[in-house]
Amino acid sequence: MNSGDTAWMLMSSALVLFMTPGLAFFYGGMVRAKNTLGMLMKNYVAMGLVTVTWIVVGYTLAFGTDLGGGMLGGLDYLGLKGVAIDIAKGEQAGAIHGATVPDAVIMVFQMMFAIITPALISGAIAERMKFSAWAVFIAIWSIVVYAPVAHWVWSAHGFIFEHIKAVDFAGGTVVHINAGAAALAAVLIIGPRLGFRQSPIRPHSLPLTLLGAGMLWFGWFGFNGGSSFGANALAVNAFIVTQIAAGVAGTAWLLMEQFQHGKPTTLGFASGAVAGLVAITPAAGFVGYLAAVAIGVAAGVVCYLALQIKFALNFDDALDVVAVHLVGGILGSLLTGVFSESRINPSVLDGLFFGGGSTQLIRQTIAVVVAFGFSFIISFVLLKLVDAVIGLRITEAEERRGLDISLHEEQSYALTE
Amino acid sequence: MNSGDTAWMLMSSALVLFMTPGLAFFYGGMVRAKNTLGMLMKNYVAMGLVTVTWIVVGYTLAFGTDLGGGMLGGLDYLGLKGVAIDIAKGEQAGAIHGATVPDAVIMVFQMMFAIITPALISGAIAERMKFSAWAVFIAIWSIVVYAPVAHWVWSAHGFIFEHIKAVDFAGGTVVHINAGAAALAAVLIIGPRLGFRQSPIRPHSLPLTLLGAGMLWFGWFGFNGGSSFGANALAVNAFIVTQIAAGVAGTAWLLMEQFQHGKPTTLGFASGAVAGLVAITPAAGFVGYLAAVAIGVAAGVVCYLALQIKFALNFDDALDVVAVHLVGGILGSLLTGVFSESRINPSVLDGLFFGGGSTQLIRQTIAVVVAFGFSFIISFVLLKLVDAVIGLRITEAEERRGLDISLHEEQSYALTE
Amino acid sequence: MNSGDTAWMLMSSALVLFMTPGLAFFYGGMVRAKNTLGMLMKNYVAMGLVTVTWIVVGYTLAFGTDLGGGMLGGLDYLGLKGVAIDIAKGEQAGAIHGATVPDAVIMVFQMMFAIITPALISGAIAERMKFSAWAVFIAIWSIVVYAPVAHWVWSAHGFIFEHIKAVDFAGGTVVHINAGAAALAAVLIIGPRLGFRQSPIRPHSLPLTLLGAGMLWFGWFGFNGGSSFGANALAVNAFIVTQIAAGVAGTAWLLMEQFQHGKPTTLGFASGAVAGLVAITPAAGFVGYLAAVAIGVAAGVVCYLALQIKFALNFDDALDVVAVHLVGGILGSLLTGVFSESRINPSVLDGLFFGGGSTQLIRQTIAVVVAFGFSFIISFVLLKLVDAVIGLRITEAEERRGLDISLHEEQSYALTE
Amino acid sequence: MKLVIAYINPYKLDEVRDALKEAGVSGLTAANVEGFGRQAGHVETYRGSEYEVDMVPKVRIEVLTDDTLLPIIISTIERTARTGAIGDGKIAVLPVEDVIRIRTGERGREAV
Amino acid sequence: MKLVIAYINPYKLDEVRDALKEAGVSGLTAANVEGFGRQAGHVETYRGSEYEVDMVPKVRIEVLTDDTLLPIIISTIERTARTGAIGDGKIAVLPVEDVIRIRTGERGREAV
Amino acid sequence: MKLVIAYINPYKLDEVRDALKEAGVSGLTAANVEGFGRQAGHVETYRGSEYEVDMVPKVRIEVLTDDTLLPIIISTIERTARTGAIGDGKIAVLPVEDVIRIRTGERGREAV
Ligand SMILES: Nc1ncnc2c1ncn2[C@@H]1O[C@H](COP(=O)(O)OP(=O)(O)O)[C@@H](O)[C@H]1O
Ligand SMILES: Nc1ncnc2c1ncn2[C@@H]1O[C@H](COP(=O)(O)OP(=O)(O)O)[C@@H](O)[C@H]1O
Ligand SMILES: Nc1ncnc2c1ncn2[C@@H]1O[C@H](COP(=O)(O)OP(=O)(O)O)[C@@H](O)[C@H]1O
Repeated sequence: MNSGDTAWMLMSSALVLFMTPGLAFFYGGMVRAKNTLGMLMKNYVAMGLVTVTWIVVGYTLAFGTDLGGGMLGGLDYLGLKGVAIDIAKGEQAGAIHGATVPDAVIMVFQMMFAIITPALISGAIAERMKFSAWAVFIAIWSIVVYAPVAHWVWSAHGFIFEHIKAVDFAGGTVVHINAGAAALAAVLIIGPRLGFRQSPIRPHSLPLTLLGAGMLWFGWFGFNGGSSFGANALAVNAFIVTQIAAGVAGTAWLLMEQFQHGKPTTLGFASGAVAGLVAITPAAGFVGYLAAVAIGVAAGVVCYLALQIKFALNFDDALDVVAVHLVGGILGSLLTGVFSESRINPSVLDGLFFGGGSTQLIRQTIAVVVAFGFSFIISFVLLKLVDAVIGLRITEAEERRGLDISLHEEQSYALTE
Repeated sequence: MNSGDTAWMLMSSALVLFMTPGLAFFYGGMVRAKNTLGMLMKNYVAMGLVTVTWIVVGYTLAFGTDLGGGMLGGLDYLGLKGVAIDIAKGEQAGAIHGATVPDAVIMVFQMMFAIITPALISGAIAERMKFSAWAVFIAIWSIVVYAPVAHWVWSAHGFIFEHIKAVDFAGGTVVHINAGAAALAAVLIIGPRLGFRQSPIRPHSLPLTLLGAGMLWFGWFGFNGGSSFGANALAVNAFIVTQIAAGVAGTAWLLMEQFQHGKPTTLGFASGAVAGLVAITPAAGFVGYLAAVAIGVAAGVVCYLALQIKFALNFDDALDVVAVHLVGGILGSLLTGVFSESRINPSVLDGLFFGGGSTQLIRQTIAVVVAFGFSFIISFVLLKLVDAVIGLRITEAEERRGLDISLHEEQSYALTE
Repeated sequence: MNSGDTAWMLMSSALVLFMTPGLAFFYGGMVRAKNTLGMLMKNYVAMGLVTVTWIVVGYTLAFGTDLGGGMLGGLDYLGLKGVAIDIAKGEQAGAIHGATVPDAVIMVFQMMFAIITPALISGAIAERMKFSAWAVFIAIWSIVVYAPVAHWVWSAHGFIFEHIKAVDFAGGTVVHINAGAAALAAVLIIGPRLGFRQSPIRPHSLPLTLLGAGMLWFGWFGFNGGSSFGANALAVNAFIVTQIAAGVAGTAWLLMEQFQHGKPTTLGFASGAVAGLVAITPAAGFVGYLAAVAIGVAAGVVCYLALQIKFALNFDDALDVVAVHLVGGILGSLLTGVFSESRINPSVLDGLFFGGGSTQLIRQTIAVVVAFGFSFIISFVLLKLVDAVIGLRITEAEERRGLDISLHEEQSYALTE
Repeated sequence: MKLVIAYINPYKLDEVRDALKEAGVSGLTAANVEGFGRQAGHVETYRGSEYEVDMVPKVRIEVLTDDTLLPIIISTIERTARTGAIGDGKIAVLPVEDVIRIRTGERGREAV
Repeated sequence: MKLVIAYINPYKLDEVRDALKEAGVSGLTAANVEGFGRQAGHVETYRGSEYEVDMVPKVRIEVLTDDTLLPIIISTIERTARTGAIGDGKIAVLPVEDVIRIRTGERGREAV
Repeated sequence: MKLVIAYINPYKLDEVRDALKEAGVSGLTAANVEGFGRQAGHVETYRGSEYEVDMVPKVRIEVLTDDTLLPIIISTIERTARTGAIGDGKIAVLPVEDVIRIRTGERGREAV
């Protein structure tokens, strides 16, 4: 066990946990004031529920000994059995990808990913979903959708990892495509907000959104930088390309706005930066600095254009989870196959751009399709079930009054006393 | 000196410092708008005053060579004499509990604890205490209450540590019971706010409270994780049980609300999570994952029920410092004696639940009683003195107008310009 | 390569990045509500633009092989050529000041400094500057002003470092004097806000300012602590004196307010703390704990008094960049020559106070003058050019309506829906 | 001349304003207010303490008008603000003695 | 019919509203306003610059009523809002020509 | 007695208030409102979606006065609030039947 690596993994775990409040504020600022707490709550509660599902079964389904075929982990770590630190016996380390840190720290690092992934979906169903239905949905989703996909992609014998040989450094498929596909399913089922496309629905506090973006950016260094499982050269690379992609994508988005509307916006910069962070996520341990520039530009431009999808298809993806996370995740996963360099990470082929041909790109494409298809279908079915049993949507009167009072009997702001 | 351990201790120290602004916002969101800055200030100023008292005498009283009987540290580190880094002589390390990091980093890590502990008390006297009285109170309190208790519990020859042999990993007694007992004394002396139990006193900005809760949760990884003094297996254990207890307690509190009122609240989730963090604090380096689940459930349920105390006894503990920190701290300290495992930390006996009998539980109980009694009595006397000399309470007119304008000549929000 | 040092440098880099959002909120809370987003944006965009300029030419101009005379770095790292992590060849480390961490992590750590430095200037021109002009200005400034000064002071062959032998641990000259001098130039050119000294211009949200101050304080541990390039004893020293100076200066500022106006303010505490952080920045790796107390007191008192400059000279330095960063930076740089101790850092002479005579103080003075003069002159010329080509200032109607709507077509708050 | 005051549901403001504009009204002023009436308020719960909030957010519209437009203004507001549920609000008509346009100094009907 | 406007101290709103309700008033509308009058404002200080703030936060209540209830409304407000300190505020009575309940179209006394 | 209502630009409030004070007005009440009129609003853009915002922030002033001071109040507001640009706002004068000072119970002219 290496104390420097362990220090970095502890810190990275804390940083990734901090992203969930960050996401809550990023989203929370974008809804109307009457729905602020409803939005924050849908994120915060993931820090409660998924902590529980992860320690009970999520972790073992994702990282337990493969049951065969690379489809699912076994129950050896059920209730975190065998993951505990046992000083007397010496710390266990190396079980997961031979890392030099205790297995337990990887368990908790991965827990933070399992928490934020379902939270990402909440942006799509903002301002209209029941809290009870949401709680049930994400608890089950974290087990039946998240854990399997994490196993496929990140477990040593997961079929995407071992057989398809697609790579995903920090969660392009596992986190972003996965959540984005579920968001798409959710939007299709739950339908648009009252007044969608009729009356303006404005962000109630962009400072909160900017704050959330800052927290996300900060936390993302742990998200990507920690995915190397140590304070090593790969972590440094991941850290740097994360910064580059975020900065470049934010700038690119601003330029798109400048060209299309003549005014750059703060929401635009924040959105672009997040899009860049999403797109670099799968690539961070495989691509170099200039590739990060390219990925940043692509993320800023493509995700910006993808905003139009919801108007074209007329569905109300309230806070653009599809445009940013699904599209950004797909983009990043594919561009990993274009810009990967074995020089940076021997575990990957050189990408299309570096003379490695299209092999890695094809692998990436397969992984994208598999992850999207699985997540979309299972999420769709699960949401239909929850809808049938509990009902996904609040009443019209509740929606008018706002989630804060209707669902939580609280008011977000009382500034006049 | 180990660089990995040092990296983690530096980071942990920064994280614990970050908790004081976190606490400021957690509390600040719960008061009325006109008292926001007054609330924030009572926390922020601790980062100024206690820094000074700690370097001058606090540290040496707590961690200086024991004067005999384990009651107080000597003056060997007065004004941080002898704590300085001396490159030429080589860094000093190991003086405190044989840690592998420079003594100086432990000094600053402990400083952050000394800062946040009096800040915790501010929630109890919210919306009605003079700033001058507060400043004088916490400066003295950090010396005459905090430093001795820290010595008893955490110094190698402190009597609770050495003789009673009670354990407190990261501050169940030193921080939470200590602050909670002082809060109780303060509430009894200062009396209720104008309008307490007559007119509604609502939180003015729950988003700020949620933000603060997120910052606290994040920082607590340093609080508990750093209390192992290195990036070691114990840190990993402390980190994980911290996350588990917070998540579980937040969820448990929500369920209590659901059962009692039919509506889960965001303030409830945040409160529950903080209660869980409090309760796991003394236990973090001694208990395993499933014990953390149990402690989380207990914290969520018991602290929720403890809210009723203030209505039963009719005292105005404005932001529930007693219910969360005193009750949560006692709960965690006692449950440490129930769930401790020598397998996890050889320096502790197995607890009641693990076949070790009630020895450790009895020790814990004694420590709880001693810490509570000492803090309550000395705080009470000190507050009475401050009241006599300066006066604790603002005038009725000042209270009506709000602390921001009355005490600080500032306004928290001017949103219409 | 040392993993503990690398962990700390990664973390420090993340912390310094987090300071830019922190600064955005520190400033953003102080402007009127209608200019909030305009203020946030001027900071956030630095995270985009300067990321780009730094990787393209900034880094190589600052840290490339000296072109001769210690004036500028060569183009060896153009586009980050040669900085990449190359696993096969082994990580490169030690190129910069013989550090034990990969060169690339120092590159990104320094990038974060290059980002926040121009952002600091934004406080001076608050509430009236065009966004386009700002974007162009900071992009160019980061190349023609920041990079050279960084080279002079921090590159092994920079002329201030090598020939003048002035020291600057974490950016007294490079960051604070540099930005402060540019701020002064900017204020003189752009002129006062409409209504300056006629009608009250109040902070719209001091809670945001306090939040920003908390984020800055937290991040500053990376800023100063990371400037030792490892988790070593020097980092510990820098960390501790940072905390001391911030706490003491905040307290000192409060006392000044108490004496002058009878009321301590939250804005005062935050301002004082930031002033203390600024002043300790150049000194952090050279001075001891008690010197940090002295520097903190000096910063709190002198920067407080320096607020009067703008009224005396009748220029509208909106958020007091000159009083806090220029004056604080000069103060800290000079006091480094007073309180430096070779015992703490062998690379520096003992200062005036420790019997080393005035040699170091004279060196520091020269560096201050050179950095101030260069930055002021080049910034002045650059701003004049930008003014001629784009125009620095928005129209009167735009200023009245506010930057948010005028420049970004956004509204910061919509709290009534 | 008259001053028409109407208390309406906030989410009806856009609709009412657009309809009034179409009906020939050249200006109006709106403010966020809290209304108390037959419409039930709501309960808020903070750490187990329940608070009854009797006041409901409403928007208060004010239209200065000459007498000829009055009937159409009233009927327009009635039509667009009505949902049929309790809380739709009220309209009041007050006499006005004079109106002045600040910019031009015009008075009376011209000023509206 | 009449429109009663009252400017009162914010912390008196609940008491006044409850008393009016008891007195038979079926509805009212309140808004946050800032008042200028005999009552002193306060000073704010930001980084050493002092600002005099002359305006004091008040609540403005509006009650539409038929004439019979008018005296009791006035006396109720007087009684409950009075503290005896400067700044207790004022009550004004304005004539109203018509009142309409939007939900039902009722007019006049029925509508109040 | 009269009630003078004026809608003015927010940044004119201080000037108008000071001038009224000088003219002998002993009190007034102000509120933040949104105005719709000839003055153009603005466009907001969020993630590429444009919203036309027709309402412009204004301040609404209310002055209770006896009839003698009325002309000077009107002319003072006209003078200080006028910039000559569209959006300067309007003044309306309404009849008032009674005014009561809550603190003392004074009525009519004394109460203003
Ligand atoms: N007498 C009154 N005076 C002033 N405002 C009133 C009065 N009665 C009702 N209102 C306003 O009208 C709103 C709607 O009234 P309410 O009685 O709830 O419903 P409805 O008008 O449909 O019967 C209230 O919220 C309040 O703002
Ligand atoms: N002439 C007036 N017109 C409109 N509002 C007024 C007038 N005079 C006072 N007010 C309102 O009444 C409030 C209290 O008035 P003030 O003169 O301070 O105290 P008091 O009414 O007790 O003498 C003011 O804050 C203001 O809102
Ligand atoms: N008929 C009206 N009734 C009520 N308020 C009005 C009316 N017309 C205008 N206003 C108010 O006056 C403000 C200025 O009006 P506007 O037509 O824009 O400019 P101007 O008065 O200079 O012609 C508006 O924003 C609105 O608040």
